[in-house]
Amino acid sequence: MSDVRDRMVARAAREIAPGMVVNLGIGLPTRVIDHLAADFPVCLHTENGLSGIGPTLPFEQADRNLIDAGGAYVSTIPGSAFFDSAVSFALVRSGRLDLTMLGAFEVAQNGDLANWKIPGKFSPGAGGGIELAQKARRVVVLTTHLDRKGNPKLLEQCSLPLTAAACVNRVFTDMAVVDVAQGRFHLREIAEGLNVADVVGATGAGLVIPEGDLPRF
Amino acid sequence: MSDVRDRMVARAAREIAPGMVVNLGIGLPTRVIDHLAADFPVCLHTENGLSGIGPTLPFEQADRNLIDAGGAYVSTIPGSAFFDSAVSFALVRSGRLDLTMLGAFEVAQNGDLANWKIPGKFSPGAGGGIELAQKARRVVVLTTHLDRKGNPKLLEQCSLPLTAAACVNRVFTDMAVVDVAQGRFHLREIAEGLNVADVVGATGAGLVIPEGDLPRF
Amino acid sequence: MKLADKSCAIEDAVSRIGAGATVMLGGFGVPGTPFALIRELVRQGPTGLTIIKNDANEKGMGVDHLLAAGMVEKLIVTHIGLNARAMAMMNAGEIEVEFCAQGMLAERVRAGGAGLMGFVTDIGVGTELATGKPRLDMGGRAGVLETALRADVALVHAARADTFGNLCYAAAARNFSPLMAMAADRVIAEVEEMVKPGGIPPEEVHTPGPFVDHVVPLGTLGEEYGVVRRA
Amino acid sequence: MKLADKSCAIEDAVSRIGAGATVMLGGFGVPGTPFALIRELVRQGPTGLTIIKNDANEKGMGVDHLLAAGMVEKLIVTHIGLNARAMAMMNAGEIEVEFCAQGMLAERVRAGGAGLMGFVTDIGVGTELATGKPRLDMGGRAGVLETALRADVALVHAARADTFGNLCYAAAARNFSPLMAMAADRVIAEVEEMVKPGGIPPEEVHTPGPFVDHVVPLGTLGEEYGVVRRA
Repeated sequence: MSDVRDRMVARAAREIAPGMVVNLGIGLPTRVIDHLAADFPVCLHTENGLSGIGPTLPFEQADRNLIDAGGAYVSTIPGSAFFDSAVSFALVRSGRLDLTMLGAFEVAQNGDLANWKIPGKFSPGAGGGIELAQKARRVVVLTTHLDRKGNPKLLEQCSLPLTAAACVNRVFTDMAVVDVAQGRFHLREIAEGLNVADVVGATGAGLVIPEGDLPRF
Repeated sequence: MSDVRDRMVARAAREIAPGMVVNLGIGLPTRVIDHLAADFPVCLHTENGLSGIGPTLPFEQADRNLIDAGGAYVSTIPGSAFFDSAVSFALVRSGRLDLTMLGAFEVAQNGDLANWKIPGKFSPGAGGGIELAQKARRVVVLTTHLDRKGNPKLLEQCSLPLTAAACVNRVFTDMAVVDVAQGRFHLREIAEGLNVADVVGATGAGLVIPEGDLPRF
Repeated sequence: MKLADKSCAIEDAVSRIGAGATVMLGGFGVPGTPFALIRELVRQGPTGLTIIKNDANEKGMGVDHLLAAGMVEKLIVTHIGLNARAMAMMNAGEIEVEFCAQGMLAERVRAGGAGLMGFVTDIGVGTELATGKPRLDMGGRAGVLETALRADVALVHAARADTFGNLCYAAAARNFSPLMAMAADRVIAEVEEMVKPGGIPPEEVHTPGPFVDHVVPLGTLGEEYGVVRRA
Repeated sequence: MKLADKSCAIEDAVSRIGAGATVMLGGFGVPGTPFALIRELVRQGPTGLTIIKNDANEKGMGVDHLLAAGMVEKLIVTHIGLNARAMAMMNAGEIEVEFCAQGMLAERVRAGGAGLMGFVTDIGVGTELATGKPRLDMGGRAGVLETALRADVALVHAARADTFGNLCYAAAARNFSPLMAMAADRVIAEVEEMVKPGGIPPEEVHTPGPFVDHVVPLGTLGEEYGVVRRA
């Protein structure tokens, strides 16, 4: 992982307050786990039926029955619990999930999220993402600021089918930390080595820029 | 218990086929358990969350956490399972309960059952009886043929609020075994010492009488 | 990563329950009724409560103390026949009572705990139990719409818990508790035996810790928890 | 009283599945997928099946064998991205695929297992997932009506069972299995370890025996059950 992506993931990890119940989506979000200290109180949840995820295991040490929703072999910690898929999503929908971190194809300035379907190209099904995005108390997105073709992912409006409407609270990218509030993107922090103009130029929607120096990550 | 009631309960016990899952309601139905042999394969269910009820226990041997839905202290047998109230009624409503035996205030010739409420006199709530009556694959009633005032309980129509409509398949009384089919009561068996006219006179609806001798119990 | 410690003194846990609160109580008769939490609730005395429970216990036990103290405005229950005070207060119009079929109460609480708005069932169709409920037919079958129930606080009794709030219930004391422990904004568990995280095998947990807010260790159990000797 | 013995040979159990049947399959990826029952189903070969499962497994595993054998008419799933054959057959119109949000699939199966007709949820409202579903607002909140799912047969994999059909699942292999084991007219469990009744403590049962029709003991587990080594 590039240095700036690692800093972005480390910065995202600081989003987690002690005692939270957190679901980390497949991809970049899962890397957040590497930045959580052994004595930090947090309960990681996975949709396939586990609270209290422990460190990922190499194949040699893996338990064939112990995976996360992304198929990675994980472990338990003291106090873990297994449950069925109905209980797992009951937890998500009833407000017990304090925070989820998700990937994104597109995020709109009103908080709309698209991350599951590209009509005609990619439609493998939504899995558990819909309910995570719609029902976690706080939804943050971890993504590159630009897609592989260099187009902005932060947009005035999503062009792809929505995962959930008006759900995203904050976006962590390899360029910036951006909040979603009152229908606008608000720049909060910038990656080391970039300036505001770089972020503005890479963002496909208006960006509210606060006065004064911005924190760096 | 009078001799004839004991014979009625013993007769009702023969209604249980090997391998059935059965719920025995409070009162007379619970006594059926005394007529089931130790090696007879049957799984007794109670609404408060147990499959595989074992014999009732005296207070001295009771487990404070192990009661049936009527509050009696019961025991487990090898293969018993505990579950929550939602699972318990999932079992009832989804067709896994082969048979329930219930008490009755009134049974109508179309199978309507009233056994939970006497407006203005007795309305403590329906508990689990509604779903047992409506959803068990087979519903049989155990009751005295006449109420305490000597009035028939088997009627053309129920006068009391229904527990469930058109649900009763068979009625065991201290006078007879009566089937409910095609909107009529059908006399099947008679208690020892009675004749057909006794049963007809104690029944508040027409009774289809088969030709020939009737079995006795 | 480790898991948070949610152990809490009974006074502090119960102090979160204000006047007018909706409170779910686990238990079916004696097994599972959180008698100690109820006694503390009576001591603190918030009024105007809506109580959701299978039953109203018996005289001198559990819910009966709340009724005697005049703290209850409404009961949502399946059966109150064993509590003469509850029956009398209902008949005198001193409390409101909403009766549910038992499995419907379980499902309404579970629906609340599962973040659903309601469900469609044929239970009660054709009887007075369906009166006043929106009729909703599906696939040619007659049904009614039942609404989800949630509460401000759920009080449950567990046989065993770890400090993170993973709960195990004994025998038939489970009943409504796992459902209620999903369906309240704040969940308080009183616990006979407290263990450290790891003390309960993860496959044997009945209520996962993330649903639980406060875990209150019990000392010696009071008389109410014991076997009831009836005539 | 004793409890019935439901142990059964795999050929006999699976022979109950006819052409055109709706079949639920437990499992989320590898854990919980009943690979042996699926192989026997492929051997017996009924066609026109509707398969309800979280996913379509991966190439050469589980559901993929059913697809390769041309036995599947429709999939009801949450995600098939790991099975290129399923994606290709869907895109070519060779199978019909109905996608559900994962928790919605769980709830639809559970509703079927709980004898409910459907439920009301706000999940998907405001997105294309709500398209075509009846809109149903409750208490001023926008919702949609989701229908219950049931199957002719459910196939599940359990770590341990007794001969009466009480089941325990290992770790994350539980997932959809307890829900599906309530939602089918016939439930068949393949089992790693068979014990006598009494071999599983009654508080530790995950699926109670009354829901299960046939218990099939497994011999040595095939390769499919093992750890998958990905790049």
